[in-house]
Amino acid sequence: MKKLINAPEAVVAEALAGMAAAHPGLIRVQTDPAFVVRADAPVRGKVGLVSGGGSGHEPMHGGFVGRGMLDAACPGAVFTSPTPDQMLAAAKAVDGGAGILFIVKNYTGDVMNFEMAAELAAAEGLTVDSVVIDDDVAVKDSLYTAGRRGVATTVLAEKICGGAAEAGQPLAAVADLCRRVNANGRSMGMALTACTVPHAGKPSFTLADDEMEIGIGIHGEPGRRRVPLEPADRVAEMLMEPVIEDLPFGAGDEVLLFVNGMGGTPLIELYVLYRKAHEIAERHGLKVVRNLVGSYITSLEMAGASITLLRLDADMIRYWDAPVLTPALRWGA
Amino acid sequence: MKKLINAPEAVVAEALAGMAAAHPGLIRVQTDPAFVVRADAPVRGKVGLVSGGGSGHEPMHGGFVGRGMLDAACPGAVFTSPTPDQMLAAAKAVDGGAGILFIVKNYTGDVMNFEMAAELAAAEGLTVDSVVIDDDVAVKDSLYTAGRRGVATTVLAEKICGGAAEAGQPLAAVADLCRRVNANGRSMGMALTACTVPHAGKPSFTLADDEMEIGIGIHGEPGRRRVPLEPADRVAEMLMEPVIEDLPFGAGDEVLLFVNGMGGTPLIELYVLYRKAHEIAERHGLKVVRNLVGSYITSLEMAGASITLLRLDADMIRYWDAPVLTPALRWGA
Amino acid sequence: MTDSLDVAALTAWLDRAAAVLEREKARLTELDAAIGDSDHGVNMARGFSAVAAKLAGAPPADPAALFKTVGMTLISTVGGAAGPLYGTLFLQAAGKATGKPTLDAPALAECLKAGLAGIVQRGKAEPGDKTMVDALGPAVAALDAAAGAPLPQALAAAAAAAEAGMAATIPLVARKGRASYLGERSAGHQDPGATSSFLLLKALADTAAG
Amino acid sequence: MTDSLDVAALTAWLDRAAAVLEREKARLTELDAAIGDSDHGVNMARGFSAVAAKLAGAPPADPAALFKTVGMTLISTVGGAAGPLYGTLFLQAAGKATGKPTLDAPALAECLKAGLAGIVQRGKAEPGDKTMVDALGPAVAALDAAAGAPLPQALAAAAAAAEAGMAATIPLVARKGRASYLGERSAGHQDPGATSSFLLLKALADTAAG
Ligand SMILES: Nc1ncnc2c1ncn2[C@@H]1O[C@H](COP(=O)(O)OP(=O)(O)O)[C@@H](O)[C@H]1O
Ligand SMILES: Nc1ncnc2c1ncn2[C@@H]1O[C@H](COP(=O)(O)OP(=O)(O)O)[C@@H](O)[C@H]1O
Ligand SMILES: [Mg+2]
Ligand SMILES: [Mg+2]
Ligand SMILES: [Mg+2]
Ligand SMILES: [Mg+2]
Repeated sequence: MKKLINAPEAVVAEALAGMAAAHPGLIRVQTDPAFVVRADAPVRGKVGLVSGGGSGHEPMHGGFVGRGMLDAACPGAVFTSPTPDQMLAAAKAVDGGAGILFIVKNYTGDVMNFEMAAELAAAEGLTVDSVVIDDDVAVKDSLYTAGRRGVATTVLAEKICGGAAEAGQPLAAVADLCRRVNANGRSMGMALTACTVPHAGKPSFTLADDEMEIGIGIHGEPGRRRVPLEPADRVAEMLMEPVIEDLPFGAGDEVLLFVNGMGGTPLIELYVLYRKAHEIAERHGLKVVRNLVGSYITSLEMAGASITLLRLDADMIRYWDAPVLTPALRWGA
Repeated sequence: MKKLINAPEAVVAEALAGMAAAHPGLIRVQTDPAFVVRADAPVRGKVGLVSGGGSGHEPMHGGFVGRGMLDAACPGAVFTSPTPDQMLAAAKAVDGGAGILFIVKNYTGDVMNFEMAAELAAAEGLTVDSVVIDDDVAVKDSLYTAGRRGVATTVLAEKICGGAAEAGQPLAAVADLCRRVNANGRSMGMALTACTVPHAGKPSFTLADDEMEIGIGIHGEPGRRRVPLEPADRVAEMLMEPVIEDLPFGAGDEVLLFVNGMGGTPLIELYVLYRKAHEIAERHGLKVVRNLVGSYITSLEMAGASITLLRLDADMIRYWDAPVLTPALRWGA
Repeated sequence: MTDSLDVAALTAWLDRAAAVLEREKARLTELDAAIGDSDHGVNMARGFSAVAAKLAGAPPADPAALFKTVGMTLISTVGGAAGPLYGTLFLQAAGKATGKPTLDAPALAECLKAGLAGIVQRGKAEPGDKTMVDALGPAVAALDAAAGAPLPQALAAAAAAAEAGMAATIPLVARKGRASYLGERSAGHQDPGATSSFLLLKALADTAAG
Repeated sequence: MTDSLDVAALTAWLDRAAAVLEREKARLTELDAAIGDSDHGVNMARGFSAVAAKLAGAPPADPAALFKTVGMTLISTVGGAAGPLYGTLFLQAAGKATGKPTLDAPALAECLKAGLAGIVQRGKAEPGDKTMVDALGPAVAALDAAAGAPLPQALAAAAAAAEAGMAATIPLVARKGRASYLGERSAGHQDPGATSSFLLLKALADTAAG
């Protein structure tokens, strides 16, 4: 295992300390329980946006804390959902009197921990709503399973809802917008290599030099199928096809196209992939009016990428474009 | 070789096409000869900033083209300096009548090609000045060698000079500022893994699982020495020590601390490294008043990092803080 | 050999569980690597070492207080799916233990049954979904059936049932938790949570056996 | 077997060089991987294939025009260190070839000498710095010395000298170009640019030999 770390048990705390040292104007990092909170929290009268999840997906979520995006993020151990006490403490720290929205990625652990936190918060008199993101078309949705995973649409939901909350939208409207983003966002990912959870010390799976894994999530888990390595253009097709086939895209729709790196893939490859993904979107009559290219929701040092399409409405565009000032996403401020 | 590409000979052109598709509002991509130019070039009365170099270092330089930073960037083949005709065409495209500054990383090829371009541009009546960046303390400076390499200080120089040019500073002042940035910036890099040049098809060197390479550059070249793998804190010391020992840092200085990823290193590791680097800087009495953490000057998918310290003066701070609107660096706009 | 467990015995169980989970950390993580995300061993070891430290620092007055401390500690230190589920198990057990200075086999059966019900309510897993429920369900049934027998024997039966349930998860296709993302590819692997459930029950049986 | 080279022969040389460099691309890149950045083979092959295409598309009128086309094409297609250096070589050679319909051994020696001087002026390398100069220098000297001999023999001597110079770069510690960053670690490797210089001269000798 080759990593720039000191010890598996110290990674998360030390990375948080590094973030705190690097971005004192934007965020504060609390410990015991651990969460990242925007420097000026709580913001009076504003809906407090709280997310969180296992670490190893940086910059998500801590890197998205700041003006115009999250009010707080709760980091768990690597690939492990954080705990309810973190979420409760974060909710209290960002409660500006307008209620709290939990943005939760759909994993059993995340959902249960956030559920418990919401119960605890309600018991303490906080108003909390929760939206679960489940955009990964690699996983067949079903009532009888854990359902689709929450992946890259989460980044878009956090930005867009952050814009709406910053603009003073009430909790019900922000939560509704978040559900709309989730309902209109679809993702699919692939990996060229596995990643190594620091504690595990060896890769989660192994791929031969001529193989890739299609339909992976963001936790170093194996995907739906292993196939021979293909050129980037073919990979773009393999990711775009299931995304576009799935509801609700149609010709003429305005979309945001998000090509995301898994952590070990350099930007030059993401642009090669973006080129084709954009072309495919246009071939299907979709209008790519916004986009994002970069490594924003990662899986440690995994080499690979995911593609997300979000069908946009006017609110989504307005709040996507709104200023944001966080360690990892910044514009207009 | 596992990469999200179609063919070695197509990577650079396809990545440029992807950039063009993703950022139509910020940049245009020209072909034959190839260069990336800001969408509104030439800007009348503004010094035109042109840089360039081999590809494989993304987002540098193309990702730094836009308002407040570069006017144009010339991409070569992977790890290969671009050619004078690209630079000449770029210079002409951004000539706003206030002269052109070439920001050149110190490599024999880059220096010679930019020199030829400057000769050609002068012959065509353009006013061109050039500044060579040579900040890599891993390479012993000497009159009898190629000298120090230009590495991560280049990013800082491009941002700071971009701010100055945007503010209407004349060529002599922008060039002088660029020389000051170079004189006050020092970098040192390391690698956990080598990278693979697409055409070569196999890694430039090999490192055992318990080895790392200290003093690497950004071209997949071996470094000064191979040592046993060490924890991140020790790596931070190994990079910071030679940087601080070198002129011109002293206690009380205000510095920018830049922890840069080599392309395959995830952000969580960069923050672990930043934590210690920041601590070391403060231990030496340096005041870290600005910082940058991320993968901005890379070496394909190499896993590794570099650390740069830039001693700041008031101009540098002002122009570092100035708005920038490029694909890869964006704030205040 | 006792017929009921007091706070000291329960503490000994949890200390033993912490040691066992620390020892089996790598194996649990490997099981989780195959069909999950490589963290189950680390999560469980972290949680139970926190439990052991907590119990050592402030010894609880009775089994109910102990179970509550265990549940709260697991919830705030394990995370992931296992944290809320095992946490719920102990919190529900605490309810059933209320007022009892020691727990005999029927009482333990009642605690475990309530704990399992809590897990099912939280996680919505059904038998055969390839989760910890597939180890805990048979264990509860076995303990219930053997509740008349001496405690060590009853707990040994529960542990044996958990072990069988754990092994029976191997051919199953997961329908809950992360492993469900793998669909058919999840078959052929033993469920990590069922494995940790067995380890907990085995530690309990071993403690009772003295 | 001729005693001087006309445009057709020089074009044949460059076609041959393009083929040789394409064939030796991987080896040159491997040499560059060891002490540089793995691109010399690709750069040279790209440049000379562009040269061959250019000459085929618009055959030049005389050797000077040919050399100028070659130099300009190399400068705009090779990049890196080799592009400006080899480009300069041919541009300087063009100057010396001006007005000559064919080039005999003394004329070629003069062209090559001027080309080398251009390279030294651009790159500031001295003999022994472990660069292409270490192959070209001896080649120029040999061609000069053999300029009285029949052309094929003179060029064979130049190629042999280049080969010896190339081999002699192996033990050297680089002081110019990328390899200089390696310091002592550059010793023990053959310089890629010296190797491509030898290949170019060998192709020239082979062309003259018919
Ligand atoms: N819905 C559920 N109901 C019961 N047990 C579950 C459920 N989901 C997951 N589990 C159990 O949790 C185990 C995984 O725990 P762990 O690896 O700690 O959490 P995570 O899956 O969040 O990484 C699985 O092996 C399974 O036994
Ligand atoms: N200053 C110099 N003078 C002469 N030749 C040089 C000089 N620097 C480098 N070279 C030659 O160039 C070769 C490398 O060329 P190439 O790999 O194409 O360029 P780059 O080093 O820019 O990647 C070296 O092997 C060496 O022979
Ligand atoms: Mg987990
Ligand atoms: Mg090169
Ligand atoms: Mg797990
Ligand atoms: Mg080279």
